[in-house]
Amino acid sequence: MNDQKYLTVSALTRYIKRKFDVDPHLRDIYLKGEISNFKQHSSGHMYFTLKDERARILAVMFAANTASLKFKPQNGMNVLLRGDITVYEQSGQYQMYVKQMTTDGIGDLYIAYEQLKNRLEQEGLFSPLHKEKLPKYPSAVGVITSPTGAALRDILTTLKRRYPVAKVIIYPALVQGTAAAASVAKAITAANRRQETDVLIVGRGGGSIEELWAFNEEVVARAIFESKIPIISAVGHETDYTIADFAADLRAPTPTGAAEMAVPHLNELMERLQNRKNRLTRSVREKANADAARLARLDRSYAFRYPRQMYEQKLEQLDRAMERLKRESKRFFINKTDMLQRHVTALKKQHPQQRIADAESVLNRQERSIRRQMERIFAEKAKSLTHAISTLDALSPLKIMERGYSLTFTDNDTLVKSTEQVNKGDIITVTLRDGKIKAEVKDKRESAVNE
Amino acid sequence: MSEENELTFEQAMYKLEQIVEKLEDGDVPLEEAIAFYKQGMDLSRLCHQKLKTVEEQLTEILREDGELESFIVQEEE
Amino acid sequence: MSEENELTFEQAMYKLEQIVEKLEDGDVPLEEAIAFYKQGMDLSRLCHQKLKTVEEQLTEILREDGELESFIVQEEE
Amino acid sequence: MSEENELTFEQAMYKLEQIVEKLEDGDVPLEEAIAFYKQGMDLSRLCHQKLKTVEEQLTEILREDGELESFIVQEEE
Amino acid sequence: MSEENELTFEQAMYKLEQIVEKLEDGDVPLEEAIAFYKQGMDLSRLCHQKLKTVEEQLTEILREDGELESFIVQEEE
Amino acid sequence: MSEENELTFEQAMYKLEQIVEKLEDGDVPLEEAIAFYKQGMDLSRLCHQKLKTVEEQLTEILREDGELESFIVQEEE
Amino acid sequence: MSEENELTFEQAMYKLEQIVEKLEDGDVPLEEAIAFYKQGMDLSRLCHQKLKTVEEQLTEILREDGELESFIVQEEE
Repeated sequence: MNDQKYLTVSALTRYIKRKFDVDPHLRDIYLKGEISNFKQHSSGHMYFTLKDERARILAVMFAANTASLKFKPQNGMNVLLRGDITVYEQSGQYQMYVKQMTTDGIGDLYIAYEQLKNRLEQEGLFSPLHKEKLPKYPSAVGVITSPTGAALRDILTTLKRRYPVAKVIIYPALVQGTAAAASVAKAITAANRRQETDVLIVGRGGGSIEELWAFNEEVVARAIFESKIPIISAVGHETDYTIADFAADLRAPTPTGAAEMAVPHLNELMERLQNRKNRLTRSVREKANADAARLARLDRSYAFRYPRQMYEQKLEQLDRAMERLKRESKRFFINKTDMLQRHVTALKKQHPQQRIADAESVLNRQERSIRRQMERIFAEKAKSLTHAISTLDALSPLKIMERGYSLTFTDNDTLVKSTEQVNKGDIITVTLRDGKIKAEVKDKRESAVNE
Repeated sequence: MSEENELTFEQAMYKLEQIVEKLEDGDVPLEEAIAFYKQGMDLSRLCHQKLKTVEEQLTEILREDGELESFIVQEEE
Repeated sequence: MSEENELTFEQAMYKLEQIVEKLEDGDVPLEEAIAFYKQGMDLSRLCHQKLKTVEEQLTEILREDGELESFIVQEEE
Repeated sequence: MSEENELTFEQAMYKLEQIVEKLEDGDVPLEEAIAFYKQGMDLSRLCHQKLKTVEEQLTEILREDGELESFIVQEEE
Repeated sequence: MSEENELTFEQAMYKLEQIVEKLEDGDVPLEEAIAFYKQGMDLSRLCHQKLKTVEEQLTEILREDGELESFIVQEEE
Repeated sequence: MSEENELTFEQAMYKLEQIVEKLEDGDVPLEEAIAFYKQGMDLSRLCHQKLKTVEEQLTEILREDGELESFIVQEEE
Repeated sequence: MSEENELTFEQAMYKLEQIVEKLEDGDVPLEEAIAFYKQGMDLSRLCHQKLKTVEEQLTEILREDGELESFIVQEEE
């Protein structure tokens, strides 16, 4: 017991889930049974139990798949399911994941219906590309149905009520029984051949699926598809879709509905006409008003309201230019005057008066200087001369005469120092202190002293 | 107007609708707009006439021999 | 003016708008400006005339439609 | 002046402004300056004449337009 | 002086400036200095005369412009 | 004297200064001294004359400048 | 005497001073002394004359300079 390995619940559940998942017999299986415990979640997912007398299985159908359902599943409803079996791990329950669900009970007919529908759909008979547009205002409406059925009465009543202007042509056809399909197809072909109508209503009143079956047959679908005249199908009641419905250009839920679709209501048309008329008038009026407003806007535009602006601004521009011209001319003139004034002031600073004064004072100084020097020189010279003269004078040999001596000179100015220098009769000059005496030598004697 | 008289109701309505659309688009010059308007009003009158001048609805049924014969609706009892 | 008479309302309006724009831009030479202005006034007058004509036509059409109008009203009551 | 008479208002203004600029720059010889000034005054007079002419033309147009004016007012009421 | 009469204002101003510069340099002999000064004064007088002439012309032009002046004032009222 | 007349004021002044310097040396012979003196006095007279001439020119300039002076004063008021 | 006239003042003074020196020695015989003296007197007369001449020149120069002198004095006042 101790060595025994215990699995976790998760591991076991995952193991079991894998077993389910790899089993091809549990993939894409078809299952039938009765619905119980049906719940539809707000998300659109459906949860229910499928059961028969002896067993039950949980089933889930996700919203992505429920969209294609043509019916609303209910408890007790027998259904045919298609899907996979797998394990929901959290609860450890196996359950069916349903991909498709159809009601059970029609059996072979239903399968035939489905098969034909798929085939024709793939062939393109139901393609929107081939749908023809219904005429808006048909002048003649064709009705293919039983002339005795309630459907025809409903259709005719409605057409009369809505659109009496259209003509109605009934193409009688069998709508029930084995010959019905061929009869309906023949009527469609006939209507197309006769080309009397703009639109066809093909249908009958409601009934069981077997009663409506003619409209699930290929021949009818092809006749509808081939028809050049647009066809409105009106088979049975609202919930029943036949192959003819798919092939028709438009499907009506009831014959009355088909008649309503085929023709407009006269009153509506009248209203429509009135509406168009109103729109016509309104749009023209709006156009005219808009144009008038546009014109008024232009009339009110600044350019038109204030045309003087055209030249007033220019006038202002001119005035400004003139003001500037005057100002600039004046400024120009003042600038030139200022410049001249500046030069003149600078020139005046260079006035030579000071230079002249300076030069004059230098000149005067020089002049005084030269005069002083000259006077000095003259004085010095004169002084030295005076000195020389007075010295000479002091040393004069003639000073002796001051004391009464005299000097005797011959007539040739030779100083007589000896008697021998003169002879009797010679004229001699005697120089005295205060003058000269001219004398004649009368005699001469030799001085004994000298002897 | 004589030409338009020969128009079917549908053609007239179609023309009328086109005129309405054109005018509502607003790109129509003023003088053309008034011409369109006039034409639209004529078409409108024409359509009106066509709708109003109907008597009893004509209902026929195709016989086996290919002939049409008048069909009287049997009242439901 | 004879030339402008041949203009459609829209052409006249377009010309008028261009003149207004030019004048409001202010780049128009003085001598041209007055010519533009005059032309603008002529165009404006032309447009007014055209609008008036259209207005009259509209009234006329509506008047003609009056009888039909009253008839429809009776119908719908 | 005969040459300048052929100038447009804008050309005359342009010339005038150029003269002002030259004077502002101050590079004009004194003797030329007076010629520039005189020319500027002539241009100014020319411009004034042109403006006056335009004003007169406008007054004339406005006078002629009187009727239309009153017409528009009626329209808008 | 006859030669200088032919000078433009700017040439005279230039000469005057150069004389001032030379004198400011200080190396000019006395007699030349006085001659320069005299020439400077002559140039200055010439410039003044020219300025005065220009001023008179300006005044004359302004006087001639008187009417125009008053015209502008009226406009702006 | 004719030669000295061609001297500039500055040259004459320079010569005069040199003579004064020579005389100041003291050993100048009498006759040379008187000759220098005479020359110096001549130069001095020349300089004086030159100054006088300059002085007169200046006076003339000032007189001529009188009008100008007053003109400028008016300008600056 | 003619030879001595060619002497300068200074040369004459020099000669005169030499004669004085000789006479001061005292050893000169009277006759020579008288001759020296006589020569000295001549030289002295010569010098005197020269001084007088110079003095006259000075006076003359001053006289010539008189006007100028007075002009300068006036200037300096």
